[in-house]
Order: sequence, then structure tokens, then C-alpha cells
Amino acid sequence: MKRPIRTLLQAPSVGLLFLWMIVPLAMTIYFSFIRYNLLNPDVHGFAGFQNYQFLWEDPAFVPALINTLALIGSVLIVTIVLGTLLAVLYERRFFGRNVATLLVIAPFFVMPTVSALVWKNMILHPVYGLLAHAFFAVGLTPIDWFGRFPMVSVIMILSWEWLPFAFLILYTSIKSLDREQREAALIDGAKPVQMFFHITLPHLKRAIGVVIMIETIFLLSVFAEIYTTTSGGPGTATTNLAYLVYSQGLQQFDIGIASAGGILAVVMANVVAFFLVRILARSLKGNT
Amino acid sequence: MKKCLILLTVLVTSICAFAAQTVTIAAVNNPAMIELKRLSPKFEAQNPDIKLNWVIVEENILRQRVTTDVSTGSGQFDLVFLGLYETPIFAKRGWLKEIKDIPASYDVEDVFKSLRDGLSYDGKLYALPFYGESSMLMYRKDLFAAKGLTMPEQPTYEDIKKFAAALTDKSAGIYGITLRGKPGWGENMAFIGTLVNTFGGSWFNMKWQPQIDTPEWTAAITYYVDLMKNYGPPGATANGFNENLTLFASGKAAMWIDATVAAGSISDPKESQVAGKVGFANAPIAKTPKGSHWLWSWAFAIPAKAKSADAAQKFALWATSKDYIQMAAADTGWATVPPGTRKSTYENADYQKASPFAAVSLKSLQTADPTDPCAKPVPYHGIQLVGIPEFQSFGTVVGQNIAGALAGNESVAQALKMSQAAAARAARQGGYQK
Amino acid sequence: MSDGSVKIKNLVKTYANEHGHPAFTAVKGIDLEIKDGEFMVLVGPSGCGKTTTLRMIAGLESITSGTIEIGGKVVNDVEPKDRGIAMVFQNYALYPHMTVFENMAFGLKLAKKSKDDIRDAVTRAAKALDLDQLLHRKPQTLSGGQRQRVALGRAIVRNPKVFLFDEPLSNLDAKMRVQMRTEISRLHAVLRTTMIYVTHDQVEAMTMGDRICVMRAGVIMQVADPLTLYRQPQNVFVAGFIGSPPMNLLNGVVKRSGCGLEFVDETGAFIVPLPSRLEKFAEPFVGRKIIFGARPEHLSPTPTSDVGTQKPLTMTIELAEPLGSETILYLKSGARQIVARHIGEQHCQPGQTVALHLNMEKVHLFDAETGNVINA
Amino acid sequence: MESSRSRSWLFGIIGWLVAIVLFFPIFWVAITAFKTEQAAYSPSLIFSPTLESFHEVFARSNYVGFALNSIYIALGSTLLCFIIAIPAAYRMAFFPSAKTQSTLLWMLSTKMMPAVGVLLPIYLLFKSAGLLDSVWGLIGIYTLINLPIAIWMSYTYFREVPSAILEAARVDGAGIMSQIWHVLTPMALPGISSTALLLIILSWNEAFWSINLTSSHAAPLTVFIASYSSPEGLFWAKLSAASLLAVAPIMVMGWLTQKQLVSGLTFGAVK
Repeated sequence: MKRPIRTLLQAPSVGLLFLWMIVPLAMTIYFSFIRYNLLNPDVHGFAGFQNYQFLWEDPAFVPALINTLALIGSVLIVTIVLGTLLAVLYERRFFGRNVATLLVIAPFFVMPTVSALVWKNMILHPVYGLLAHAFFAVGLTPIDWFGRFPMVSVIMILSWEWLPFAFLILYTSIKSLDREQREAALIDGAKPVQMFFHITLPHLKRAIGVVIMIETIFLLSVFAEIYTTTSGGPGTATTNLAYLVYSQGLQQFDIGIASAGGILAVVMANVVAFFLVRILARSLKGNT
Repeated sequence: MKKCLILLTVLVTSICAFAAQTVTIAAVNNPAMIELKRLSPKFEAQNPDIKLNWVIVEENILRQRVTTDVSTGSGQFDLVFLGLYETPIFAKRGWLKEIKDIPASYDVEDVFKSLRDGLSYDGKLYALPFYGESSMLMYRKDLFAAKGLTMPEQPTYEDIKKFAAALTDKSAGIYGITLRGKPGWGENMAFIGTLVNTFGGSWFNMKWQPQIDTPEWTAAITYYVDLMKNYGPPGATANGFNENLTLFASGKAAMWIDATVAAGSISDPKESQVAGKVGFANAPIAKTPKGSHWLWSWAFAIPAKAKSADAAQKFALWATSKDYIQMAAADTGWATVPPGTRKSTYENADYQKASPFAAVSLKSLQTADPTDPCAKPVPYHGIQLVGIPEFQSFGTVVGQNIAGALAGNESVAQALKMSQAAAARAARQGGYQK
Repeated sequence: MSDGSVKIKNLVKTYANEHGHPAFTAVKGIDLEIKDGEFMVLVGPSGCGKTTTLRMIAGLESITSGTIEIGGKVVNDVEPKDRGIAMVFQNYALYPHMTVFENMAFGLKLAKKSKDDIRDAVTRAAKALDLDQLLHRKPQTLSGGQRQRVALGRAIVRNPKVFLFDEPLSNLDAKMRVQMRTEISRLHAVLRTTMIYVTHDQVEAMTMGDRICVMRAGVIMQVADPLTLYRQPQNVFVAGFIGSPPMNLLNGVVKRSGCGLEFVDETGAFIVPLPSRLEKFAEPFVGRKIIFGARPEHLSPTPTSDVGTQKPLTMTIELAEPLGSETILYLKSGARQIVARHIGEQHCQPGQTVALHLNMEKVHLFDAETGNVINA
Repeated sequence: MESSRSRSWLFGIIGWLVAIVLFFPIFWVAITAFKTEQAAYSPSLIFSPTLESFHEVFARSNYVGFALNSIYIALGSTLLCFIIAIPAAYRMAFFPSAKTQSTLLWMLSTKMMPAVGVLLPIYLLFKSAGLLDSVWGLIGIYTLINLPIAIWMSYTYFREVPSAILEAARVDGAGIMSQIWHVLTPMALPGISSTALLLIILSWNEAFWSINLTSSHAAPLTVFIASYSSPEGLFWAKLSAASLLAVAPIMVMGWLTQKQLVSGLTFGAVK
């Protein structure tokens, strides 16, 4: 429907929106093709694909790609599976459920840096951490989490942060499940497990889509948690794309490389988005 | 009428003089700095026309903030806290104001020459050191006595291995030694840099070709990994300065090679369970004494684009003066005054009494020479670092690789091979190899 | 009273596809004149363009070409609010966050009417629609019928020149539908305002409209008053669409038989001689395909006229629906199915054979190619 | 009956157990905040509580100033975000074009660009625009960051609103702004407010841009935390006290509006 007035009224907002997205992107693309190091202005000029090549040839590049995807995949699986189970559990009435719900969603409000610090120093620390104390108490050797299972530890922290979000979305979705539909299934003799797989889970599809979308957005650029806990290590065990860009570009203030990394991340994001759409087409379109 | 006018002029000028100048300071959140902030109202009282505006953040954030601000000339800060590493790099680019017109009362000659050299570029001083540090060995006299061991004044790394083996008692939760393992150019690489130096290695040769695949590096890193695996605490790859401080102060480690400033904390009974039981020795050596202990300093520098440069220098001079050290001593005691900057501090009898480590620290600080750090000649300055901008990045990559070897994820040979490649890439990218 | 006439000239609506190229034409150049005060019903199967036409009159849909005049003024580029129209939507489209009063007052408020004027107008409309007890309720607490009355009320307070209804009764249950139907008719009788009413239900169309516009695939098939439409359908589509149960339509050919003409259906089992009334029309179609139409009530067991009763048709009852006042018979003759309507109670058993007379005065013949009527 | 009651007990116990485990780290922070620095290292629950750390924190930093900046920035950016997002979402939901889907996805994918990659371009832009260390600068950047989410979520909520209602409003004489303001926004309010809550939480916790683009005047609570945190994890008690202070406002707000959050999310995207 084309009405000049409507177009005019929207133009500023839509225009601004696009401008605000495109300007930094354009600048980043430009920077990614020049030699530009803040600390070393002697080196300048057109770089062609050198910055990209530099990143591409980094031995940490492929591990970083794999780590990024592994991180997203694992956290998604953990949060969605646990979130669904929790949502099903919390859908039942029990004593003090509302208060317990508040406790469950609380981690979502904690700043990522703070939660990383807390987990690293107070929970997982192999000497002072609560887990170490617990292990000591039962006569076991404490586990050096960040040394031996660095990826697992990071996934643990991220899952703790994002589980409340997944839970909240799935919980609200479960609550909106039609009672009649459920009762009909009960009358049809559905057992709890069948009920879950045939009624509840299909109903949750769209909510799961939302969780995947939003979490993927944030998990693709996870940085603070890795920076605070493992600094991408040991070796390249927990280096993801964002951290690689940081360590190769920003840390030495090589804007060219950092920008090239940013662009590569956007490309990767689009690839991920492409597959996400395949999976989530329905929920993204917002059709039921 | 004329009188009135003069009066008015006087009034206006005095108001102008009193219109507070704000000095925005970017500082690190360490205890010495917190103490400085606590005492700074005294400076403001003496200089009512200057108002201090503190931005205190943790070290890595500070470095990033300051670098972006200074290198882009944003002028957000009037006074920044810079390390020994950045100061000459920044000065070379003309991003810092030279510290000139230092009053005689400041006694600039009292400041350690090694620090002044490290903070200068082209013979001009660009930063005033707030504190300085070298590295040394700290050990538990009580544990040594219990095993009948004695620490030589200048231990070797062979000695260290023997002692560590004897002192480790894992069932009691006591580890023979603790060293930095957390990856980072300013973390594990600070120690490893000195270790490699004393094993006879270096980062680059005179042609800027990386030397990480040489036998010296292999020997040093193999030694480090073996030592830590056998006698070190669990989770060593997560341990930086502060973690080790906590470990040592809570009595979990028998030896620790780290910054001289740590001595203040572990000798403070309020913070440390091992105060009074700690002995100090020079950092161990292997093949050569050159570069066996590092030199680092946090110093105040004034960005070229600072808005209140004069006021900033005034404060920097105040904060690094002998008077300030006296003031800090009066406030919290001599043990915790900012160390490592002035000879006069070490000559002070009260300081010597409060700090059993003073003599070792002093010697380390005076003998550390960033201009001649390695057995072989090198094209760079810096003992535990390479004074080029790219070092932060490849230094950290190398640190990660070594942490990977320490965690057992990869072999030492693999780690060094990858490190060599990273350093080579960086040298190429920076255009050093001609 | 201002002029509520609506004149549509060569109206076309084409929708663009994803790439912006014209893809689908919903309305294909229709002409329609609606007199001031008239109740015009647009009827047709779904996708016939009736709703699109209504929305173009309302200004909710842009016009591809042609013109729409309301009150003698071309309104193609006039905003809906300035066209002097009010619209009642299929799903009521009430504002769920507003009370009944606010729903009805919203338009007036936007028009910056004074508070007193608004209250007067709303109260008056509410009283007329029996809503005065509900003014402070929210829509979700109302029944379907009540909601529809609120939607009506919202339209009334705007005091429009033309009311537009977009299938307003389709969401109501059967009883409510009948009730609202009479209510809207009553409203029209009182207000005498132009009303344009879209429906797919031919019963609604027949009972409510002053005139009915039958549409199909973006084209107007016939515009006429209900009885004319019933008695003289212009084409086979209207014939089949209007009337319930629908007219029996048989495909076949016109053949010469002796001195006269006869209709032979495609199965060959059903042969009727054409009465002289129809012969002159059918003459050009000899040997060509036509469609033969007869309404169910024109098949009866007893001859109702002297024409075309030569031979009763013998058929088997498949199903009988006794409705009390009448009985609907579903009959079969060979492969041919036919529906007949009998007035009065009758006991018919499935499987029973009946002989039926066809009232040849009332049958229609259509050109199978064009679908147009040929007996006129 | 009997078994279902005992099962409800079982669910209660599991439910509480999970809640306690998940909440424990936060609880531990809260406990540690009231310990002395030395006691902070021990896992003991028995200790004499002290406000020492809080005193220190308040003496060292201007907490209220940081908190106010956080509030301004979180609320300001969320508001601005919606002012821009709602008309765009309105258009996408009610007048979609062939490119709407891909546009939405593209927007979401730009959100996946790691901030570390674009810090410098943005920093230089901010510098030349004089926006460094200004509340408005941060409001702008958060608006930009959150815009895709706001548009997408509003879009899904708007899709639930029957277009006939907006048409009714048009016939009633409502212009675009009136439609959005009087009809669409109130109708999608539960969804919009829970999205708003999400955006406020995200802005409140965003630490990369706030730390890099502000220094003192506009610095929010994340900068406040940065002066107590170090990756090395020193001074747990003070860090805990500071964390508690930084997290408390948003958590209290989240808890108070949890019902709203739930009902809003039910209404829209996840139904």
C-alpha cells in the first residue's frame, strides 16, 4: 500500500535505522582493507586482503571458528534442554513456586563480567573455589576446571547466565498452552512422557525458535566471559572469533585486522542466520 | 574610579585563578593507587584551583582505554597511568608531553636511573614513576628450616628444582613452588621472558628474526613445564600475580618468583598468614645473569592533548615526590609505601626495618637493565617484553601456547613452533624485517 | 442530508508480486452505481473481489485505475476518514484496550469534537442499540452479538454518508445472525443511509439488499433487486449462486426432434422437448452445447402448467430432507442428480421411485460457452 | 490422589533444589559482601557480618552517580529504541514487502558482529562527534545495538494485532501516529513492556561499550564494577559488595516486574 504520507512519516525512522547500521559497517569494511595500526602510524596505505589473510593464516583461526560454533551449540542445547525441563517442572504447583521462580531467573540480571569473576574465583577455583572445598571435604582431588576442562567451564558459566532467559521464555510459552488441548490428550490416554513429546514440545517450537535466535546473537560475540576467565586459553582451547579479533587486532591496536575480523564475523553471522532461517522459518515469520 | 577598576581587575583575575581546573586521571585499581586517591584531598586542599577527577579501572581495561584515548588524541584524560612498556612507544609518536621544569625539591636524581631511562625517549623524560618493581624469589624460611635446607644468596634454577622437590607435600596442600601460568604478555610471559633470558635465549635476533624455536627456549620452557607439573599447584594456567599472591600468602606454596612489590603484601600480617616467615633472594639464574629479573614501572604521563597539562604535572610531581612517600608511610606504615622508585626510600631506616626485602629489591631494581637484556645483542628494549606495539598481541599468543603446554594440551615443541610462527607473522605485519 | 450516492467507474485493482510486477488482478474494471439511501449487497464466492471493492470504497486499498465517487466527488486520493464513510468489520475490530464508550467515541475524539457532543452522540447510539448498560465494559467481556452492536454503534456515531459492512455476521451463531440481520435492516429503515454490504451468504444478500451485485473473479455478473435476480438470472453463475438449494443445471445439447426442438443432456438419459416460448431463443443453438436450468421447486409430482408436461420424469429418491414446511428431495436419474423441493409434508423413502413434472414455463437456458442466458 | 500429592511434594523438592543451586552463586556473592577481606576466602557460612566493604565502596566511588547514569542510559536508550523501532515494526508487520524477512534477518545478523571488531570506527565517530563520555553517546550506541531486537520483537507482537483494528482506526480518522500511539502500542503493550524490560537488562549489563566510551561523567555501573574487578580476582569482599550494589537495582526491578515479563512474553513471540 503506497501512500505518500505514510512513506514520508516513516522515512526518518527507517532511514536513520539503516544509516545507523550501515555507517559503522561501511567504516569497518573500509578499515579492513587498509593498513592501520594506532600505535604504528608508520605503516599505512591500502592493504588489499592482507588483513584478512593475516587472520586466515592465524593457526588459531580454524580452532576459533570451531570453538565459536561449539560454544553456541552447547550452550543452546544445555539451556534449551534444561530450560524445557525446568519449565515443565515449574508449571506444576508446589510450595513457594513464585519465590523459587525469582531465584531461578536471578542469574539473568547479573553482569557478565561479574558472573565470570564469581564463577572463576569463588566457585571453580581449584584451591579456594566452593567446588574445590566440596571435593576436599569428600576426600577427592579438586578439579582444575579452567586448565583441564576450559571449554566445559566456559559453557557452564554461559549456560548459567542464559538458562534463566530460556526458562523464562519457555515457561511463559508452556503457560499459554491451551488447557483444553491438554485435557483432550489426557482423555485420549496420553501418558506424561507422550504428552510432553506430542503436545508440549510441538507447542514450544516457536518459543525455542526465539531462544535460539536471541541466544545465538549474544553467544556469537561472547567476549567478557572468556576474557575474564581463560583469556582464550589454555592454548586456543577457548578462543572464539570475538576473542581472536580482540587478541589479534584490538590488543595490538591494529584496526585493519580488527575490522577484518569484524567483517568475517558478520559473514559468519549471516551464514549462521541463513541456517537458522531454514530451521526457524516458521517462528521467525511469526505464523502459528 | 580608577581604584575601583583595579580592584575589579584583581577580583576577576583572582576568580579566574580560582576557577577550578579539573584533572581527569586514568588510574589502575591497585592498592597503592587507592591509597593515593585516599590521600589526594590533601593535594586539593593545597591547590584549591585544581579538582581531581578519578577514573579507576582494572589494568587491562585501563591499558585499552588509555591507548585509544591517547593515540586518537581524544583528550579525555589529563593524566594517565602508563607502564614502562607503553611510555617510550607513545613518546616516540609524540603523544605525550615531556616532563619539563621539574623543581629541584623533587630531586629527580633520587629516582632510579633504570626507571628514568625506561620512561624516556630520545633522552627526554615522559613519565614520572609512581612505583617500580623488579622480580625476586620469595621463600618460606620455616619450611626450609624444617627440611634443613638453606637458600643461597644467588640461587640457580637447578637449586630451585631440588628445593621444590623436597618441599612439595601435596597431601598437606603445600606445593614446592608457584609461578605465573595465566596467559598474557604481562602475566606468564613476564616471568617466562626472564627465564628465557637467563637460559641464554632472546625474542629476536638483530635481524628481527624470531628465536623461539632455538634450543635455549626449548630448555627454558621444558624446565618450566616440568617444574610446574611436578611441584606446582593445580590450575596453574589460571594463576597470575594476584592468584599466586593469595596462594603464597595463605601458605600453600613454599617458593614464589615474582614482582618485588609482592613482598610488601606478604609481609603484612593483616593480609598474609605467612608474614615474618618469608625469606627473599635474587631471582634465580641459569646460564647468564643477564635479564634474569625484570623491570616494570607504573608511571604518570601527560597526554599531548591534555586540557589541564600544568595542573596534571603538578599533581604527578606531588604523587611521586618524597613527601608523598612520607605521607603514605605516616598513613599506613612504611611496609606499604609505593616502592621501587627512589633511592631515598631504601635508605630510610624505617623502611629498611619494616621491609626485610628492601636490600634484595634494591639490588634487583638497580641491576635490571632493559637496554641490554639478553646474552646476545637484540634490536629491542625491555627485559620481560619487546618494546614494540605488536608485542602485546604475539606475547599473549605465545603465553597462550605455553599455557597450553603447561595444561598438557600440547607438547612443548608444538607450543614453541606455533609461537615462532606467531612472532614471525607479527614481525612481518609490523614491517620490522627489512 | 448529504448525498450518499456511490459511483464506481471502471475500477481495477491489481496486486503486485514479490518483485513489484503486477501479478494478480482482483477487480477487473467494474462499474456500479449505488443510489443515495440504497442498501446494496455485494455477494459472491470468496476471491470474487467483493471485499477488495469495498475496501477500495473505504480507502483502505489503493485504486489501480478507475474512479470512485462518493456524493458526486471523486475520492480516489481522499483519506478514509474524509470520505464520509463508516465501516463494520468481519471480526468487529474493536479496540480491546478501550471500553465500549471509548470505542464508540474514538473517532469523534480524533475529530476533536467537544466532550459534550461526544457524550450525546455515543449515548444516543448506545440507546438505539441497547448498549447503554454496557458502556463501561471492555470488549472481551461482551458476547459476539454485543460486540457486533458496538461495532455498529461505532459506525453510527460517525454519522456517515455511507455505511460499509464487511461480512459482519459471519462470526455469529445462526440465531444471532438472524437477529442481527433484522437489526441492520431496521437500522437502514430508520437511517435511510446508503449501505454497502459484503457477504458470501446469498440468504443474507436476498433478505437484506435493496439491490444485489453478484460478483465473480473480479467481474460483476449481475446487478438487480433480489427477485429479479432470482427469476431472471443473467448467466449460469448467478443462476447457480442465488437460491437454496441451488438451481439444477444440466449440460447438454439442443437437438431437432420432429417439428420442435428438444434438450438432450450429456448422459442422454434426460430428454425434454423445449416449449415454443423457448424455441426461438434456442433455434441458433441447435447442435451446440447449452446448459439447462430448473429450480428445485419447479419439479413437482403434479403438473403445474400445461406446457412441457408431456412426459413426467421418473427418478429414484436418494435422500429426502423433510424440513416441515417443505421437503428437499435428492433424486437420481441414471448418472444425473437432481434436486427437487416439495411444499408441504410428504413421506418419501429413499429408493422410492417418483414421477416428476417439470414446469417448462420457468426453466432457463444458458449458452454453455459464454454462460449467458439465452431465453431473454 | 495420594500419589499425586506425594508427587507434588517431590516436584516441590526438586524445584526448590534447582532454584537454590542456580541462585547459589548470587547468594554467595551476597554473603561474601558482608565478610571481611580475609574471611572472604574461607567457605564458611558462619562469620560475623560487617559493613566494612560497603563503607569502603561508598567512600571510594560515587555509587549514586554511577547508578544514576546506568538508569538514564538504560531507560533513555530503551525509550529511543522504541521510538525508532515501533514505526519500522509497524511497517514491517502491516505492510510487509518481499524484502521484509531478509531485512529483519540482516538486522539481526549485524547484531552478531563482535563489538571488539568495531570499537575503533565507533570510537573515532564518537570522538569527532564529541560524544565520548556523554550519556547521549551511550544512549545512542545502545539504541543501535538493541534496535534489531526491539524491531524483531515488536514485529512479532504486532503481527498478533489484527490489521482490521488498525483499518477501523483509519476509518475512524486516525493518522499513522494516532494508530500507533492510540491503538497499536496499547494493544501490544504487554509485549512491548516485556521487550523493554529485556532491553533495559541488556543495556544495564553491557560492559564493553560503556567502559570504552565513557570515563567519568557518563560512566554507568559497569565502569564502577571495573574499578573493583580484575581478571585476577583480588579483593573478593569489596568486589562482592560492589557487585551486589551494581546488580541489586536491576534485579529488584526484574523481580517486581516478573509477572509483567511473563504475561508479555506469552502474548507475543512465544505464544
